Amino acid sequence: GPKEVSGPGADPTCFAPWNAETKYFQWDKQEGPYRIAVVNGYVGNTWRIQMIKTAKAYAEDPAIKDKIKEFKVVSTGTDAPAQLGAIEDFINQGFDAIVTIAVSPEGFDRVIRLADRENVVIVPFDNILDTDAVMMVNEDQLQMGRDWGNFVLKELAAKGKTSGKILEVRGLAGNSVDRDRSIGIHEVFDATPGPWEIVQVVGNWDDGTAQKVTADALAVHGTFDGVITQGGSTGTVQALLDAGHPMVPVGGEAENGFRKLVAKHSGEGLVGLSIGQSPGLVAISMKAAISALEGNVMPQLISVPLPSVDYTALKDGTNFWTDLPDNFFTVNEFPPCGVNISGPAIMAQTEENVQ
Amino acid sequence: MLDGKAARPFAELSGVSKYFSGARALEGVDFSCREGSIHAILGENGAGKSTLIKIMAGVVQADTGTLTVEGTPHRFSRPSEAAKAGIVCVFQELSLLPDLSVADNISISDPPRRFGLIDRRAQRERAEALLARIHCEDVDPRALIRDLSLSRRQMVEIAKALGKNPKLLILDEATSALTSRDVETVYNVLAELKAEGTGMLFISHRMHEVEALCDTLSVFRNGRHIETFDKGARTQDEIVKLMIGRDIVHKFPPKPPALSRKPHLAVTDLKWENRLNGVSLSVGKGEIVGLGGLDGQGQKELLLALFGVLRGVEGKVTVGGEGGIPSSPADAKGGRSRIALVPEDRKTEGLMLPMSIADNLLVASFDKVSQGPFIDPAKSRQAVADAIAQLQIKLNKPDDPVASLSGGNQQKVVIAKWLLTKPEVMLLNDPTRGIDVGTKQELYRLMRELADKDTAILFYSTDYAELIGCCDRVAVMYDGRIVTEFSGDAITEEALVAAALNITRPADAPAREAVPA
Amino acid sequence: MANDLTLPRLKSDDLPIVISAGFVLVILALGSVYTVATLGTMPLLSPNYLLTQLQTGAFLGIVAAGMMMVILLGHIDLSVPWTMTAAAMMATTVGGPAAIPTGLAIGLLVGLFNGFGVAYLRIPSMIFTLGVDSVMRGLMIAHTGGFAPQDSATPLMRYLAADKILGIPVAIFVWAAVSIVIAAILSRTAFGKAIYATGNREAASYLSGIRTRWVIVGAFVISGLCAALAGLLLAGYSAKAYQGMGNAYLLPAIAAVVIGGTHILGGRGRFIGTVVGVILIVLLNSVLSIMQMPEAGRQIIYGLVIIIMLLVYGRTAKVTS
Amino acid sequence: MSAVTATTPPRASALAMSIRQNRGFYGAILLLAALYLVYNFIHPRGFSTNVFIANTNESVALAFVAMAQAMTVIVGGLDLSVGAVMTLTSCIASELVRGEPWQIILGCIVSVAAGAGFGLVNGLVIVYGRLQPIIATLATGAVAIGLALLIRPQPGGEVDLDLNWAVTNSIKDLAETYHLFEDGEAAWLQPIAWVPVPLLILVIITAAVWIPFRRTVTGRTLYAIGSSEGAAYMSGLPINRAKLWAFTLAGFFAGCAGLYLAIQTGSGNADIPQAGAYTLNSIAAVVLGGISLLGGVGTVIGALIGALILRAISFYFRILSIDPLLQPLVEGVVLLAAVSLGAIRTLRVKNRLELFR
Ligand SMILES: Nc1ncnc2c1ncn2[C@@H]1O[C@H](COP(=O)(O)OP(=O)(O)OP(=O)(O)O)[C@@H](O)[C@H]1O
Ligand SMILES: Nc1ncnc2c1ncn2[C@@H]1O[C@H](COP(=O)(O)OP(=O)(O)OP(=O)(O)O)[C@@H](O)[C@H]1O
Ligand SMILES: O[C@@H]1[C@@H](O)[C@H](O)OC[C@H]1O
Ligand SMILES: [Mg+2]
Ligand SMILES: [Mg+2]
Repeated sequence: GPKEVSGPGADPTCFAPWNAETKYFQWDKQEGPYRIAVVNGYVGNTWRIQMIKTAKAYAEDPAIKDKIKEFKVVSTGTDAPAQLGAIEDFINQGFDAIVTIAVSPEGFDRVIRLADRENVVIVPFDNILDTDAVMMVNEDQLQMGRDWGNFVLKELAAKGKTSGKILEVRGLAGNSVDRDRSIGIHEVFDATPGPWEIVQVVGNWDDGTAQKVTADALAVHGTFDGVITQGGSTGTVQALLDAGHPMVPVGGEAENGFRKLVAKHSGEGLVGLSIGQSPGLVAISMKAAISALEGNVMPQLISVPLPSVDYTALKDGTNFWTDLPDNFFTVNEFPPCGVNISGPAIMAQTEENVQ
Repeated sequence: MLDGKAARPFAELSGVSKYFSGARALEGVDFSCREGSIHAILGENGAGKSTLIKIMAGVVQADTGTLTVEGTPHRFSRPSEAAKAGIVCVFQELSLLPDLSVADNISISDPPRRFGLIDRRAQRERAEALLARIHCEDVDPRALIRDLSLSRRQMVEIAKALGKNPKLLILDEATSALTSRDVETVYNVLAELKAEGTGMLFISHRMHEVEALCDTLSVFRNGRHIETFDKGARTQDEIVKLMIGRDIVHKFPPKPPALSRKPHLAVTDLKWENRLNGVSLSVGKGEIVGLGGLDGQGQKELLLALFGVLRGVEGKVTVGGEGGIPSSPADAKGGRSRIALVPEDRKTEGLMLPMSIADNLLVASFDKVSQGPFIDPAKSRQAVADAIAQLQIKLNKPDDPVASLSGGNQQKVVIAKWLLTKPEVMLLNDPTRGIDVGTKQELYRLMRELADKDTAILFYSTDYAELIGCCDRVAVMYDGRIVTEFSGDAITEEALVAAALNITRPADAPAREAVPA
Repeated sequence: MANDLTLPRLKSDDLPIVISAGFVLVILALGSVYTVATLGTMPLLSPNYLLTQLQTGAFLGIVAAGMMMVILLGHIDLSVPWTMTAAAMMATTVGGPAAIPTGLAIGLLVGLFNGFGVAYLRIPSMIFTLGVDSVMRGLMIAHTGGFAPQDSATPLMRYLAADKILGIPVAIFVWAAVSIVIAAILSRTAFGKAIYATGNREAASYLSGIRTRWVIVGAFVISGLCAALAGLLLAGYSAKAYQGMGNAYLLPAIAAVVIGGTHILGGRGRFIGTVVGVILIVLLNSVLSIMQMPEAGRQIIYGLVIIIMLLVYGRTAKVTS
Repeated sequence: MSAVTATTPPRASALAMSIRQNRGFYGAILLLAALYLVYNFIHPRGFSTNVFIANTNESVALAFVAMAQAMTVIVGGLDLSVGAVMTLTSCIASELVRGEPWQIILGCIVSVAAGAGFGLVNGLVIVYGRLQPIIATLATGAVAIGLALLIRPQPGGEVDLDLNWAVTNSIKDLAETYHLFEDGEAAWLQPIAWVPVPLLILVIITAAVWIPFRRTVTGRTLYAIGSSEGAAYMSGLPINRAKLWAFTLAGFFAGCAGLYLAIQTGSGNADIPQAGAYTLNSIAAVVLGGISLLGGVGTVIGALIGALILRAISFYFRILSIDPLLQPLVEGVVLLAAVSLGAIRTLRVKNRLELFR
């Protein structure tokens, strides 16, 4: 396993530590080129598809291509034993690093123990683990919630509103990402005099559900002063438009469709902040794994900055694309890390042609 | 030897009534039976016979009245309680479990056990012994019931009942599917049991079986016990009159004079698997041709092949000189050939039991009562009414589920369904099984009427009397072939039996070999 | 059993419909009591709210209509989720006037394939359609991954799903049209009768000269077409097609059919029951959502409601012979 | 041969008979053997204890859920709640299986008992409510998930880590963890020291529960009911008792799955999609294992084999280079092909009436 060492770590602009308390890991240097596997869980949504394509494209990136001897991607579905089994299988096969989106924040003790025994680097990202025993990569979900809350408060204050009713469209129940984002939102509103009433509905991070529950909420509650929605943002906004709801500030995720709608209607008052989880996290995780295998000092928890864009900064062809599908995720690249695979590039062509 | 007459009744019912949601099944029945005797229960369909024995066997409970067994009053709430008191029943509907082995089935309710777990070897040995007793050594105790023929299954059922050491054994139409050889065996076993002192209740619609076997006869009609008498005390005609409450003049409708007819249905060298080994046969318009022979000699397969059910049939089939082997029942029924089949098992193959009588009647001819894509309500009502009238089906409302009819009337629905398609060829697979004399006669009359209207009828029956009484010609099958044909007065029981056993007969009979094509 | 004999047959089939319709009123009443207490208004009884519910109910209603045909045969169609998704995704990929025909063609193909597997290969529908669902999912993942397909709904799809005529959502008219067609098929045509007959006993139907295999294929085709249509509408409503859009429709569709009185083993059921079942489920869900019932409570209530409804009228006959 | 004198046909050997009557089951064993052997051949570290342990670990929960499903399919039903009951018990276990050894043992017992209890409730609803199992369990499954979410709104829990390690490794590791048998070095233990504990658990539970149960009257009644419920009733078999047992045992097996899952992942997670996936996979496993969905045919062991086959199929993605975005398609096609294998016989049926059985 890795030794706990003191910082700073390698390439801090790319591998930024989460905060000041973050510890640092160092593995024994291993000879490249390496064998790397990505073990995904669920695969039935665009985000995951984009993530897989990004991973494949990045493995072909000249910056790391020579460092990789063998690269495999599997999706195990939403099944913890299958995912653990796949990780263990790759350990048994002698892979050097395993990048994974955990289907559950717990339960990896055994594979971590095995990986440490075999000196395999495991890098969870996106849905990460509730442990500090492995190196992980993520965006700060709590902060995401706070940013949305602050944005909506700021926009409402600008219109002279200091109290009112907010619609919160939540994600998949029982998920830590959903939980953290919601906590962040409530933290901000609780700290502001108000009074603010927050109506919660569950949109499951899916456009159809988000749209339906938003439509229902509008039918029952009439109007809201602001809306904050996790994934499924396009559906949420679509419901507002279909119901002829007055244009209000909206905090949402980074789907192209959401940005298209905000860009189109911001003049009428649909001012929006778009922050999203980037499928490009996979590339950063792969890069971190290689860096660890090369013996560099690495932060235990790597923070990828939130890719925020508000309505004032939306630019067609740069951070959203009118002529492209709604579903893909606009934020994909992360230049400080040399991850330059953009959303449209990855979704519009095969991985080999991205470079 | 027990002296049956002197012994006190083994079981006695007095004042028993049973209503099914208002409909009378039994009313004020006094009835008793003794050990060491075979007692027949006779009656039309729906007379209450099955209900009576179901009460004795603990399957249904009487509304009023008492049941006394060996002097003690009883009220059985399930079959196992009755079995404990010595009453065991072979029901009209088989109660075997198709996916379980013969041995499992025979010991199903009380298997031999070791350490609380079923002892499979003991169970197998037990099955072997019981099967040997009814001369069914050919049945492997490990075989699954679903792999056995209907008659073998019925024998297993009897073995199973014997295994319970009954003091009173009830057979409710338990011989209806047996081959004549097995019937013989069963008779012998019953006689042995009688000698050992077992009492038996025997329900059958086959008069000759009753005649041959029973000591005492009881007649039921409309849920009432009419009369009990010793064998020989009444003539057959008297018995029939008691059963149906009127005289029967002719059992079978008169046959028309024999004519030579042009073959309408012509079958040449029909082969299928190893069950049909080159059947050649013809049926003329207006002719009733019987299919005889021991059970399982390919008769059923022949009918199924002609109706398009079997795959990979070779040979030639023409109807009115045209067409080939039908590829499906839909094909057989439609187009030029217009074939109809009354299948073997009306409950699973003939009817959709929960559906209405009307829908069941129309199911083969919805196209005939439709206007464009839509069913014409007036036309279909008319068709249903005609069918009910023509066959005199006894029912409450045509919208009632067909399951609410008695067996005989259910069978009429199956036949009526096909008459609505105006068939030219009618295939009948043992259509009178489990049907009472009165209804049987109606069916015989109906067959003749159809023939008179130029329908070609091919009629398989396990009952020799029927073949003799109804058919213009009889073709006897043996091992997938037609070995002999008889016509006119040559159709006699002796001839049929001999041919069925494929015994070369003395030259006196005017039998002729089947004409090979 | 006793009911079958005393009450006329129609009545026993009507019972589920009457009771579930009654329960719909109970839900509306309870929901309104809640909203009066908390919001001081009764949005549940406003025409606007009810029309919104029926509009989204239309998608479920259409899926359930197709599902009912299959359930009447004693089969089931588990391929509905990804049939919906595939139809929607292929329609938006093609776009333009060909979008809707393309989507329906997908439904037709899936239906034919399901029917082939179930009727000709005689693989239990429970497992064959499950396999088809995962194949469709695989195809859509490959499709999205390889071709970057367009996902915006065409204006016609938008119109059918999201527009209104005289204040009434067009989707409701589409649902009504589908309902009339299916109800007519079931009660007025030989094909409909053949579905009931085959569902009751396939052997007897086959021996009555019904081409039962075609009947089965036909029912699966209708189910496939209905799922495809629902997928197209859902895409129109959301303005786009997306992965997994059909996942939320499978179990509610089955539940709606069964709550409406159709026997899960086939052979019995009336179409109007399915309509009432759909309304019940849609209202129940949205009342729970108004109450901001947490997911745990929703699941429990949802399950209990189905059980209670079935205990009231869905009980099978006692086995006696 | 004359038709009158019946001659006893030569009897088939016991094995031949068994094979003829259980084609699906033996076919499944062959398929599994082939799949697993080939996988090990091409695996860089195939035929090793490590690979074997990983593979069995991965299969236990699904195998138990498939066994649960088998119980209800044999009686001619279908249990759409097995995945949910597994989830519920894993959430319960994640709360209880920790602390002192006696607490851990009690926690295990309570978890499995909760599964069995839920199964019993299913049975009561189905038997006394006279509901169709498939639809009743669709509903109770929702209730189970709801309860799981109540117990564990967020994933988590602190299941004993030693137990996690001991139960997911070889017998030797188990002995070492708990300082048994000279820390696993005892000479007599060596021949079986390599055996994966998960496999041992499966074998022991199957042998201790299913094999004797099948030999009881109640156990046989399950088959009787699945074969023909009416005939079972007429034969005076304890139908209600048998159904209650079937669903209770289904709950028990689902409980075992949940408990193992909780120990294996050290936590509980009220994951709705996961519950659904397990239920659907359990049906596929049952079919692959030669159990007829019509009831009356097949064994719980077949279901276990079926589950292993399903798992073995997915092993291949880790050693073959298949485009990751094509993997779901390949998986779907293989599943469809596997369950369609039995159809070949259908095409050979010569009497079409046999198709309707
Ligand atoms: N389960 C039942 N439900 C309703 N009515 C019944 C039931 N069983 C019997 N009956 C009624 O009882 C009457 C007697 O039926 P039963 O079966 O005893 O006649 P049966 O003499 O055995 O006739 P068959 O010769 O056809 O077997 C029938 O006419 C029927 O109306
Ligand atoms: N669901 C039902 N509704 C009304 N009556 C019924 C029902 N089920 C059975 N019966 C009655 O039970 C009687 C006997 O039914 P059963 O099933 O024994 O007939 P069967 O055995 O086919 O007749 P048969 O002995 O003539 O062959 C029928 O006459 C019928 O009236
Ligand atoms: O992080 C989430 C990712 O895991 C999911 O698949 O898609 C939506 C994202 O917000
Ligand atoms: Mg009777
Ligand atoms: Mg009867």
